[in-house]
Amino acid sequence: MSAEREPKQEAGEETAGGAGGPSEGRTDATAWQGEGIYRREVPAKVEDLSVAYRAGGRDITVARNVSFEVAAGQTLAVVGESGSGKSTVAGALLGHLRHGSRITSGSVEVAGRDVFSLGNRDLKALRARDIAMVGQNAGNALTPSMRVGTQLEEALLARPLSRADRRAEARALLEKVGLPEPDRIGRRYPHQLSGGQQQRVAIAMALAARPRVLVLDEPTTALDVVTQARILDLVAGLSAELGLATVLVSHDLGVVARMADHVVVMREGEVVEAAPAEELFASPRHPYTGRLLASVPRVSDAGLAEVGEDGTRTVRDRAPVPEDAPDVVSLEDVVVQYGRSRAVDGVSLGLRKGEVLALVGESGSGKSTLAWSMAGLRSPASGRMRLHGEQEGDLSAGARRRPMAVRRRIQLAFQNADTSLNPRRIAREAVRRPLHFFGLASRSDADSRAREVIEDVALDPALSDRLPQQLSGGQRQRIGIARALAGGPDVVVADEVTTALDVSVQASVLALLDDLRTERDLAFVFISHDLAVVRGIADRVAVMKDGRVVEEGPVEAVFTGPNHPYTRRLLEAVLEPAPAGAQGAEGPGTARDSGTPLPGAAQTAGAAEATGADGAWIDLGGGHRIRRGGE
Amino acid sequence: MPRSREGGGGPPAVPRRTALLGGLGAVGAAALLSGCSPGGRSAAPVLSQGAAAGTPAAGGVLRIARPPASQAETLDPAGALSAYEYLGALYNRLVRMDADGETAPDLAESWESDEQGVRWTFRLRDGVRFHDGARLTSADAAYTLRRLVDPDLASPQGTVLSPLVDPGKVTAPEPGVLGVELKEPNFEFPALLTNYNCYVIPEGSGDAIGGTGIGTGPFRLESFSPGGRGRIVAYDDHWEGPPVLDAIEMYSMTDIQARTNALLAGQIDLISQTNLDFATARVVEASDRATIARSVNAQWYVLPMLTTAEPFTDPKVRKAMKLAYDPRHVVDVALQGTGVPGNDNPVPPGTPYWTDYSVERDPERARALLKKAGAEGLEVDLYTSSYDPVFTPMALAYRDSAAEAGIGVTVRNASADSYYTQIWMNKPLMATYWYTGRPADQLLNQVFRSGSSYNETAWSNGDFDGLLDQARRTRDPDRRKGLYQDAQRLVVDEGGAMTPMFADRLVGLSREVLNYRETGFEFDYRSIGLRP
Amino acid sequence: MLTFLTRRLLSAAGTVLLAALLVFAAVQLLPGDVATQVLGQDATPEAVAALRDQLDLNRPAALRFVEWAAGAVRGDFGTSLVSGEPVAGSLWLHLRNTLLIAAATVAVAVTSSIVLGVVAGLYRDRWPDTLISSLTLAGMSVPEFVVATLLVLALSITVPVLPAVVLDEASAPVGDLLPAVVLPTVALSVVMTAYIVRMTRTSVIDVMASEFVTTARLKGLGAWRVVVRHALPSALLPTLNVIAMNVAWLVGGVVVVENVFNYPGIGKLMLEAVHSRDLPVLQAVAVVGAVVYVLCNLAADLAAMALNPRLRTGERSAR
Amino acid sequence: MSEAEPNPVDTGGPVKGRPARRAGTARATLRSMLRSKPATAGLVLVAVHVLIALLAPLLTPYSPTANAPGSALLGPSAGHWAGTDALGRDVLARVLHGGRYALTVSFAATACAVALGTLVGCAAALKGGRLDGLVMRVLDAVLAVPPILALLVVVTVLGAGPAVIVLAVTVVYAPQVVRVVRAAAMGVAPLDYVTAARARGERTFPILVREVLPNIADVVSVEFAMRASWVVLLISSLSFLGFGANPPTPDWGLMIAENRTAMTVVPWASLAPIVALATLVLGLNLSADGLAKAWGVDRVKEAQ
Repeated sequence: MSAEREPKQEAGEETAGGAGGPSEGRTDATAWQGEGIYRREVPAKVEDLSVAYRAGGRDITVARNVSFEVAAGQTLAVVGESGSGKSTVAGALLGHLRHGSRITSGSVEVAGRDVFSLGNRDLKALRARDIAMVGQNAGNALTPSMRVGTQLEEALLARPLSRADRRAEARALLEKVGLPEPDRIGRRYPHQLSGGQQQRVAIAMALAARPRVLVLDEPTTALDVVTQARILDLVAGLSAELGLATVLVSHDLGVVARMADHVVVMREGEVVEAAPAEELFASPRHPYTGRLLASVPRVSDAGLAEVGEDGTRTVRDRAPVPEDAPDVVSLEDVVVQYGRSRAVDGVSLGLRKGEVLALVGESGSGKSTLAWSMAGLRSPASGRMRLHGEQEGDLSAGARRRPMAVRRRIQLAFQNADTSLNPRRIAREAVRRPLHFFGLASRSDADSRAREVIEDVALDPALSDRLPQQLSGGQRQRIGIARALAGGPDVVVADEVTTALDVSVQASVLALLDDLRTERDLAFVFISHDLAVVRGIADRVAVMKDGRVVEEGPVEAVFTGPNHPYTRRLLEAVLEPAPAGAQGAEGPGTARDSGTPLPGAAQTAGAAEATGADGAWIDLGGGHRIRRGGE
Repeated sequence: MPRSREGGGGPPAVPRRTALLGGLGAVGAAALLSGCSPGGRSAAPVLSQGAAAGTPAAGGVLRIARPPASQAETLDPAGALSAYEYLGALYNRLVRMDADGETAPDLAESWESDEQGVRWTFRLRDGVRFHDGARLTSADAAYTLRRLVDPDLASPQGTVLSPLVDPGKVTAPEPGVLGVELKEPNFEFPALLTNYNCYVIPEGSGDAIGGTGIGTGPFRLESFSPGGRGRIVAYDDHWEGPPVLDAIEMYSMTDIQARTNALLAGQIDLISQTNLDFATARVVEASDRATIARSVNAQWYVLPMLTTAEPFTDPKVRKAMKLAYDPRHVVDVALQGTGVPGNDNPVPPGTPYWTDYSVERDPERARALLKKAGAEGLEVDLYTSSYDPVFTPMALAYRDSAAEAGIGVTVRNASADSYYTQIWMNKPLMATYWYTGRPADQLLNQVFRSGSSYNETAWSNGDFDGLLDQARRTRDPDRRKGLYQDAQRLVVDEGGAMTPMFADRLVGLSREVLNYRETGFEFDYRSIGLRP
Repeated sequence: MLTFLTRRLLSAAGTVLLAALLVFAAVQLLPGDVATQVLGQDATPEAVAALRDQLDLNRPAALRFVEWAAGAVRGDFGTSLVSGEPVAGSLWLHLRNTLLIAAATVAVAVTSSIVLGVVAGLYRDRWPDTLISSLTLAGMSVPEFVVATLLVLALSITVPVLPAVVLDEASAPVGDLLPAVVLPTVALSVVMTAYIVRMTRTSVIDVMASEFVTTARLKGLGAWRVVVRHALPSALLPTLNVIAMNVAWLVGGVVVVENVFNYPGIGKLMLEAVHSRDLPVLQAVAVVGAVVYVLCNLAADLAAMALNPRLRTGERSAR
Repeated sequence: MSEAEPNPVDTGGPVKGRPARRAGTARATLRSMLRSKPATAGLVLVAVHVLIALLAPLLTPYSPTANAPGSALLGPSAGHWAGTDALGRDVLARVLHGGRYALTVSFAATACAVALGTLVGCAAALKGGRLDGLVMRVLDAVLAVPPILALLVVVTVLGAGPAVIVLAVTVVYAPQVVRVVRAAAMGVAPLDYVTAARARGERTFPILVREVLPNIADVVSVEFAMRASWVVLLISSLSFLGFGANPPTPDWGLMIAENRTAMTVVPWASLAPIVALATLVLGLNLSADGLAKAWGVDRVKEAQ
């Protein structure tokens, strides 16, 4: 309760005072952009808002006593993990609640009008003129059966334009959001655009009405890092140019740091802290905010960050892999095909005992396919894939054709905690089955063995009687890891295991993996698109693009460069949870350590000369090599 | 005659042909209509006895709903697939049967035979013309008769006539005289010509008659499509004078319910070949558009036991089956009393040769017989179908009754459309019926004589066959009658057919229809008319 | 697009052929020889042999199937065992008549059910929805023969405004059949509407809750525009298959209703053929049913393409 | 990442909000169904029908098959609440006993169709590849044959009897069940827990039984309830056409067919079985809806 009171009062004060805070000046200046007559009016104001829905005969509160306001030209970020109620608040700004939800207290004011007291017609007018929203996934938000140009023109209906003007304006808008050939794009259907293009169209649509308030609900979550960076730049530029009051809803502190002037942190429906961005990132006042910030992995960390209860952050030393550690898996020129296309196109890699090898790349780069192939789910079309150790094994055979001993020594852990466990069976069953299946425990003691394994992943064995949906995402992910461990593997292929988790949970799971690795000398193939995570956990990194490895090397070497141009692009796009101001010389949105200048193409070439090149590869020494040829 | 089956390729022919009609009882009806006395069965038929009579309007068009014989039906009277409703309107016979079951002149004004009953002479009516204008002569009659016994045609009546008629000995000595010399004596010969297969067609028209329908009857054909609709119009030059109606339209409807609905909705005026069940009859009677005409004892119902199939090969079992049930109960249940018990004798009560012979019901004796036959706790399947609405009630009533003798009966429903191809004469026990209105001699010869193609029980009894032969040779009517009655007793005592009842036929017709008169199994086309 | 059509048509033809083969095989498996069935009691060995010969039963089944299929492709379905006439003639007539009912039913049922379904979906859980949903449930719970019987009772017998049965034969001109089409159409529509309404309703509710409809709403568009331009195309997509299956069902499933009304359609033809074991007719009806089924599905696919540009243009880019 | 509905953080507390859909807890399902009035009504209707069928002989003093010529075609009275039919049989007694035939045969037929369809559908989905292609191809062809034709052929050839009806309905409905179940199983097959089992190298059958079946049990159950309502209707249609129960079996379809002409005279003789039939189908429909809702199965989409 106190956690909620405090920020609320703070926000309240701001409202009551009507001024104060670093943003005051800008507010006044841009307020003129409103209607002709100046009114001292806040574009968007949420006051004491509580939203609840009914389920199972009781009210469940999704947002409780939330208050904030946004001034014109400012960006306010609402941050929180899943279940914090942030999206509910975003919807409420447009007078939109999920089916079955209702306001239990407070009000939302946009452009001086109380949104929830408006009649249908007025609400429509408000949405058509004063406020617009961009959702998380433009692929879902655009009507699939209409050309995007038409949808865009529709959004202009509220303005008194002729048909031809509307068309011209739509074209202009598409241009404005940086889409090339607006005429051609306008004639396309949503599915014919890439995710980034879709999001640009959605933004154009939101701007069409020349709103005063723009709500962005996780606008880049569904996008690749590189695209994300571009979209954020676009939005930031447009907001400033048009003097919009922007409300950004996000779980990603990096994005927030990049965009926000002011931040509201929410947890379980309540505001725990509200502060100007710089202040918040520099010195979070609420312990939750502190922990949240500390949990975010950073590319600058040389190892896994550990977060204390109070939000203190210590970087764990990476346990070095012994020089003489033997290879457990070796891949030679592996090709995996889907139909006629090569998802994996000639990959050669080695994995040593106790080593974490990260496979990095955007979606479609072939990293998951490679992992699945190692797990025996898809046989390679050509190449060699072997398991070494006490027993040599051919991994190019499908799981069913591998000898039991080989099968159990390489195991898979999955990305999505929601689907990785059979919802109809209790958690322990997921662990018990492999124990029994691999003949590691008899029917009678499989149960107690399963409990032990579950304890090994730092879970209360009491939880093992629960069904998956009675567990949290992190717990489920731990069970998934326990299942992979049950067979007593040498190698665990972890496919984006932390991607779907909230940052705080992600941190603890990563710590668990690191512990397991050191305790058991396990080797991991760690697949991720998140470079910051990779930096923390991996010993070596392989960057994949279009089915090939374009760069490979020890994690330090890869993160300091020189790099393949593609790797460089990935690195540049990483957003760190530090506000733009604090990032100083590095400039907004980049996370580069200024001490390690980015090598250009020339440097790459130079390095190659230095160490000698072998055909397609430039070897930088220490196992760091870069594929020749740019993107 | 109903029951033909015949030949070559066609499916069931018969069925509908056979058709219809069953009777419903007056007795039970009364109770229903009068609102029913508790448990009582009062009498007093509620259903009207006959159609309204009176002076009809001149002209008019009568619409008849009929079940099609088959999609391959024809207008050839001699064939197995003839579209029966048309025949009586289009053609005439030499001899017909009157309301009392006696032979009466039609195209033949008179006939006589020699002492032995071998040489027969028929004198034809003068001035009769076919629809195409040709004069009727004895050559046409001779052609018709020869054609009937032509094995290639395989006429149902052929099996009755060919043992008697030698095509070479059918002569036309002069245009008005037909001579027939039989292979063996038969004083019942003219009665055998009353069958509907015996309609007279023009000489040499055999191949075309199925489509042209040229006869001497009161109506001539305007259009006809097999299994579809057709229209016949008054033939003004008919020898008896033109009919009352201008035309009759025929519509084919396979489904009994559809025919009834059409009548109730006023779309048609008469349902032909359809014996309405009692409930339906009441609905029809209650409607202000339609009513019911009854035709007394119009058909007899049979549960034939196939004497060549187990368990009915054993006469003791057959006897037990007969002793086990109460015909009265069957009449009550199945006909609501609108009929009379048959006592296993197929000759209709009240007809000239009928004998009042019956064996008292005795379930105990039936039990004893079964025991003797080693068939205690006999279980039999009894097949029925919706072909006729009375079959199933009759079967159920028999089932009730036979239970007292320890006989278990399972009633099985078979498809109506293939009933006469798949079930009749194939299954050991089933429900069926025949039209009355055929002479006793034909009836007994056709249905019970060894080897007859209509012998549905496959019963073969030399004594019985001998009695029939002897009767045919007997000139004295009383002696002849005695022989036929002896034959009936044999059927009752030893035959395979259980004949629980004779039923009135309930015909549904519009209240507008006047003078619907039914004789045997056909009605009077000339005098039927519509209310003015 | 063209190649797509060609591919779909080829696969459809394959399906029909396979269906025909199945029916043919099933018919061969029927207990009892066709010849014996037809001859019944008169099945003397000689007669059976003769008929077998006449029916061509003495040659290998595979050969007969190939010949039959070759004929069927040219519209020659052989000769009816019952009437001795070519099957094709009466088949087309009966099919035409059934299509008459089917077309009317589709027109009535599809329009009304889409309207009702959309209304129910939009007014979810309010009285119009409650009313419509109750009615459709009732429609689904009463067999069509009951509906048909009640209709006859009400509209033909009690108040005789429409014919209770069809007096015409299959070859009657279309104009003569029209009055008789009304009641069967109503009876079939009641049942068919029930299913489509439910489908449409659910689909509308789904789509109305989708992100893009929310987005359209949040754009401040009018309700009508949101429903018609944004929601409906997507909402109708899943309905298409249900409609297609219902239409296909119509052609085979009108048996009961045609029987009640004595309507000379394909259902009645089928029933007669089943009863009389008229195998050539049976087989032809089965093939026609299969063709209609396949065509309906094809039509549904094409309609889906019209409604869903994703299907129309094929996957182009996307990431 | 945006919150769908409140989800717990990593605290170990049970998930709130989300409709619980737990394995083996029929009780939870029942509770959730009972919260909906229509679903409750549906369950009650079906339960009442089952009870009536079980207790029929105790509920009426009349035999459903005894002919009583003396009291045919009576209207409703104290003695015969729903009157009598043309053979004097008590209509109420026949209606009450009629559920036995309808329920047993429908249940058996539905069970066979659903069981067979589930087996084939799962196998096709899991095995994929050529087997799946073949199954779908054949299925498409089978579906293309008008079902009523298949049904009529089977029944005419084999004769009408409960066993034949069950067989015929199985033939007609199993392919449709295959489609639905296959689609559902395809939804489960790529999920990670199935993948995990495959990566262990488990055989198809254990995967089917342990991983897939429990997770499509909801679809299968809804399918069962929905099919059951269709099967009841279909069987009554067959009876109506004369291909169903043998007389004097009390069967609703048969009763309707027998008595429909007499509707104006003894309306209850046909109305009573109509009401019985309609309420059973309605009950099954409502239950299927309730089940679908409780389990979040999209009934209509599944039906495609």
